Amino acid sequence: MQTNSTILDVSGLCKKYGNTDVLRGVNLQVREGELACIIGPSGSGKSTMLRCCNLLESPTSGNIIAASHELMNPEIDINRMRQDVGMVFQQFNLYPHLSALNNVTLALRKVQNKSKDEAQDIAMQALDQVGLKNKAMSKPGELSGGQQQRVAIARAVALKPRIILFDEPTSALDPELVDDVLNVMCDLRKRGMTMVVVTHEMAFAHAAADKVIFMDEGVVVESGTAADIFERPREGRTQAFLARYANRMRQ
Amino acid sequence: MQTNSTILDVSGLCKKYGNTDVLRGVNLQVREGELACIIGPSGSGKSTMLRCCNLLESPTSGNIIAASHELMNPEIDINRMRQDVGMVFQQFNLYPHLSALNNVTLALRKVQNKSKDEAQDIAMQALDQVGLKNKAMSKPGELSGGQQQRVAIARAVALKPRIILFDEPTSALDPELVDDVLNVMCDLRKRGMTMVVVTHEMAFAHAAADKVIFMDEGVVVESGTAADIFERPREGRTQAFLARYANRMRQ
Amino acid sequence: MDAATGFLFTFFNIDVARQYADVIGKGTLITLSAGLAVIVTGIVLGTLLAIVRSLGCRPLSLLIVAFADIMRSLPPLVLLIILYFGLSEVGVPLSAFAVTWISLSLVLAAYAEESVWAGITSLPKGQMEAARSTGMKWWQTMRWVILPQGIRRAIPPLTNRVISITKNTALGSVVSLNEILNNAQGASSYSGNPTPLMMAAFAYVAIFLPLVIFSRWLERRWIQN
Amino acid sequence: NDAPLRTAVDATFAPHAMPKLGGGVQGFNVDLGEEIAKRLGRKIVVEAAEFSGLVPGLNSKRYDFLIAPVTVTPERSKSLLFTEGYLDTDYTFLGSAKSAPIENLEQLKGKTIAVNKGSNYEGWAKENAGKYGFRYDVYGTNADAVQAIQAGRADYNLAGTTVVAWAAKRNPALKTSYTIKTGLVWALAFRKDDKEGRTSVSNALKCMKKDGTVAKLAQKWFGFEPDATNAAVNITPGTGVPDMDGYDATPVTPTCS
Amino acid sequence: MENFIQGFFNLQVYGEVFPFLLNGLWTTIWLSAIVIPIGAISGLILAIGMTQKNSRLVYWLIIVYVDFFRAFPPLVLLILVYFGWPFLGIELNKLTAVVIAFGLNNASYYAEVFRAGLEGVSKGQMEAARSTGLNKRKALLYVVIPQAVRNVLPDLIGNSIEVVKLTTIASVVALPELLRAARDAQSIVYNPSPVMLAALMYLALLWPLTRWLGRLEHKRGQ
Ligand SMILES: Nc1ncnc2c1ncn2[C@@H]1O[C@H](COP(=O)(O)OP(=O)(O)OP(=O)(O)O)[C@@H](O)[C@H]1O
Ligand SMILES: Nc1ncnc2c1ncn2[C@@H]1O[C@H](COP(=O)(O)OP(=O)(O)OP(=O)(O)O)[C@@H](O)[C@H]1O
Ligand SMILES: NC(=O)CC[C@H](N)C(=O)O
Ligand SMILES: [Mg+2]
Ligand SMILES: [Mg+2]
Repeated sequence: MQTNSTILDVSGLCKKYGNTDVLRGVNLQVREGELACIIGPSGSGKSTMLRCCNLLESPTSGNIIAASHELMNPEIDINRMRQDVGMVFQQFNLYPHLSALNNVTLALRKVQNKSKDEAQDIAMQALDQVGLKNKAMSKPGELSGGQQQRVAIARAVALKPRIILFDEPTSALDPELVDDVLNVMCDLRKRGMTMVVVTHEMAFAHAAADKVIFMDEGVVVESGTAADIFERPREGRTQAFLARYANRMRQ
Repeated sequence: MQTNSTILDVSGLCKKYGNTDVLRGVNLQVREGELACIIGPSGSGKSTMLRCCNLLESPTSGNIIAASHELMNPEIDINRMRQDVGMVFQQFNLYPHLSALNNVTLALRKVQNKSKDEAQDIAMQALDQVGLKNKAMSKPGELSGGQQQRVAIARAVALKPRIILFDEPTSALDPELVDDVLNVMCDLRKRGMTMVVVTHEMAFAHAAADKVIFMDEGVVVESGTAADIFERPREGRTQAFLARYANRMRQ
Repeated sequence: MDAATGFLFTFFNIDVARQYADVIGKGTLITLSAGLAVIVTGIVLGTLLAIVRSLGCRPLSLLIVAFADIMRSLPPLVLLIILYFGLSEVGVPLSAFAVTWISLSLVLAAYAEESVWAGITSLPKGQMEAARSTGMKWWQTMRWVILPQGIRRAIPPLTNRVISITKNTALGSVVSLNEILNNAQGASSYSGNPTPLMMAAFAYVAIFLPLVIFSRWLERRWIQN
Repeated sequence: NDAPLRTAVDATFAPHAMPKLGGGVQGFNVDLGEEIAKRLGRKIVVEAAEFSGLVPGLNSKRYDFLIAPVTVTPERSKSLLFTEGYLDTDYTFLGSAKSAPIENLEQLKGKTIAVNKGSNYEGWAKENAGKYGFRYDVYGTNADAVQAIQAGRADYNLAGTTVVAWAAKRNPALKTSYTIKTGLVWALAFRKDDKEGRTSVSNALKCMKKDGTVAKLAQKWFGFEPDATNAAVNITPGTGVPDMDGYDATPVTPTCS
Repeated sequence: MENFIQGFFNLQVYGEVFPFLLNGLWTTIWLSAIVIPIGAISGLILAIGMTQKNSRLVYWLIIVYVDFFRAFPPLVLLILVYFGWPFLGIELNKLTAVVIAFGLNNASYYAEVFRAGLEGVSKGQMEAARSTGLNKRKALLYVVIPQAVRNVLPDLIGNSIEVVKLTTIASVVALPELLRAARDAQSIVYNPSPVMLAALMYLALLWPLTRWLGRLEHKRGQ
């Protein structure tokens, strides 16, 4: 895998809200096919960083190249770029007025201008991948949280993006439902999808990530393989964070 | 304590909703100063029984004497009786538009026709008893669940009832907040208040109750001291219920 | 006369304005008092009806629902005309002011009843039970516990209605109520100049804009709480 | 000029102008308007509106002139231009058939009078209310003012004699009462600056008087033959209503085809 | 009483004027069918301008617009548009004048309704839609607006009922809607029964809607 090319390249990324620096020079690379997990304390800027990567937030300065799009180029076609950079949210954000199927087909039809039949075929495939073919006609309100999040993943996957960003995809779920979603993500990875996942599920990061990135106070403090970060963290802050986490788990 | 007189005497209490028999001849006595806990599976009629004791539900037949009021006497002055028989609810049911203090003073002023000053003195005492003197001016929305329930207890206590009925007072609380409320209840008991508590907190019932009543399918199956019921249950149903409970705790 | 002077001469004619200022002023007072009377009566009556409805007596409730439905389905102008001519045919010739006041109050009452009733029914049952369990009587509970919360919930949906119904005092002009519009129309046809209508427009904005702004403030305050 | 003449009536002023149940308006003034238009070789559109909206409508050029029966008064002459009168108009009281008719204005004391908003009857009521001690209410339409009597809200309606007679004839519960001789006439109203329009219509009107058309219309709608002094027959030497503002005394000889 | 029945429930008069009033009812219906969509769509546009806070200036302009027209009686507005605009060189026929006055007035009310609806749609919905590449217009159209409409459906219906009732004021410019027809008929027969008959027609038209609305509101309250 080392030979794969870099698909997400963030360098010197800064973001201010008014006078507060939320991101203060973030650098990170993700290679094609990698599952990268971003961990770090609350408020460290993980979500902000991730949202900058598909321009849901606009960076104050720095550079981002995502799936070959230069995000800081003022002439970028944002909607074109977002076809290649998918996103899955903590709160699922499914469209409550549409069936699972139509949640997935909407962008296929209205952005990619696919025919109804073609869009439905693609959508059914994507729903099948997340194990929810049989719920295609259900409205989000009729699905469990875990099922909703899987539909949200299918919605992102169906557009055939080159990379998908996940912002705490399991934090809003009841504990019993977390595994279903993580399994789907592992599955995706096996099929070669590049993913960047902000998460508090350390066990998942440890077991599944190719790369783990630890952020604190708006910068990347340390990054490396899962084994590097979880078993031999070099930085004091990383060690402290992981210790606190382990402690909490034990209680 | 054996010598104290009976303050709540329920005999042959039946309650139907339409064609379903919810209570099918309930008998139980509570003596002055006792803390009686009622336990039993969901749907066994515990709440219904309790609510009959201050006529929030009207019994179909049977007899109830509570704090010397004959509840089945058609000429009973219900509002007079309710002064003597207080109630605390699972959902607290505080008045959200009034401060904690006014939640407590309302009945003092409007039912007992006390002057504003007198009502406030009594209410402050009651709030002090539950450890919330400093929250007197807060609205319920600004209080935690445990604090709200303690205000609700103060509201009942302030009217100086001869007995207070509690319907699962801690079931709606986050685990960390349960103890505060149970402590307040233990405290009340030390001051000699008679209390009947429907609860699923077996540890509390075991430790604090003078008398434990096990109900199932609309009848009292067995009652006795906490030690009797928890350590030497005689009836099969009681044993089964407690076994299931112990089991669940272990998980 | 070029267009601009023509416009000024026609719509903002100082002489005409001066001549009819006091007529418009009197009309403004009538509009104000009718509006206030409608707001107070309508809301009080609507609240009372909601209370009666929560007694749970079926025939009474049905009557109230029928009342509310009819009042909400009839255009106020139609109601006004029918009450104005109808009441006097049955021997109760109320003044134009009284008829305007009553009919708009009835309409507002219908809406207020629905809103307050919705506010009351949206309260958890436990509120009534808790209050009753402290020995308060039904009406005491209603007065001190249920209504204060029910009305609070009724206010945001009601503000728009209060404004639009109160503005309907202008319809009183049809039944000879000497409110702003009636006086202005009379004056403008009498003088052959629409300046009085413009004065009326200003008077209406002066009366109702504060009401609109107040309602916005009220809504925001209520939502925050 | 192909554009139709645009004009309006208050269609609650039977028999001068009133709605047809099938739609549209009819009446003395409608016929009058159509006849004038025919003589000017134009089409005419007669719109129905509230009386109090007519003068504003005229001023805003929505209407070319008012075919509604506008009574010429000194106040109105200051802001409008009138043709000569086409009918005399006196004011008559309309009352309930059950009550005794009044014989003089002093009997109005303590009574309530209903009048049409913006009309000269409102003007009369306003001026005389104090003097004779009556109250008056103004209504958007004359029909409402008449309804007010039937509903017992007013004792009398004050309106033009022809109108009152019509109402009393159509409705047995009503009857005509005292008539105030005014010496006033009904005429067509133009904008103050529209001298040209007034001249041409005045000319047509003179011709219609001359050949008896106006008198025939009066016969048709009111059922009486106007005498020679009535404005329906009597041709004014100049243009407009004598002794009123805007009267152009230059003698005219009508040119009729 | 006899008088009252003769005056308001005169069956003979009812029969005589029924077809005439039916015409008026029809006018009321198609007039509503024109002014309701116009008001609703302009209201929606205003509401979008208010909630998608791109520019504070636009936001405040809309607020001023909405509050002004909520404060301004529609009857007075109609009279001004009908009789006043010709002086500005804009001459309108009755229908256009009514449609414009109603549009100005209704848009402000619909705007308030839609604003509440749009504010009730979580920000995440827009973000999710944008993140799949939908542009802002499409995201509003396919994702946000349908939910906003759903959120406030009862208010939309309620407001539309108000608009139908408001069409009665078109009678002052003699647009022959139902009330105008009834009043004309009244002036022919010298009897107020036609107005009563019109009231019954309004009830027949609007009562089912009011009932339905009551149901919807009740459901929402739960
Ligand atoms: N719109 C905003 N305006 C101002 N400050 C913001 C805004 N969004 C985020 N912040 C601030 O930026 C900082 C980083 O927020 P961010 O959501 O990126 O953290 P995070 O690492 O995702 O935390 P968590 O684990 O709690 O989700 C926080 O201090 C937050 O308060
Ligand atoms: N208003 C009602 N109408 C019909 N049935 C009712 C009503 N209230 C309670 N019941 C039924 O009566 C039975 C006893 O209910 P009750 O609430 O007293 O049980 P409980 O022992 O308090 O249960 P839990 O522990 O779940 O609170 C239940 O089967 C319930 O469904
Ligand atoms: N309604 C009418 O058309 C009456 C007009 C009345 N003759 C006037 O000139 O004031
Ligand atoms: Mg975050
Ligand atoms: Mg229970």
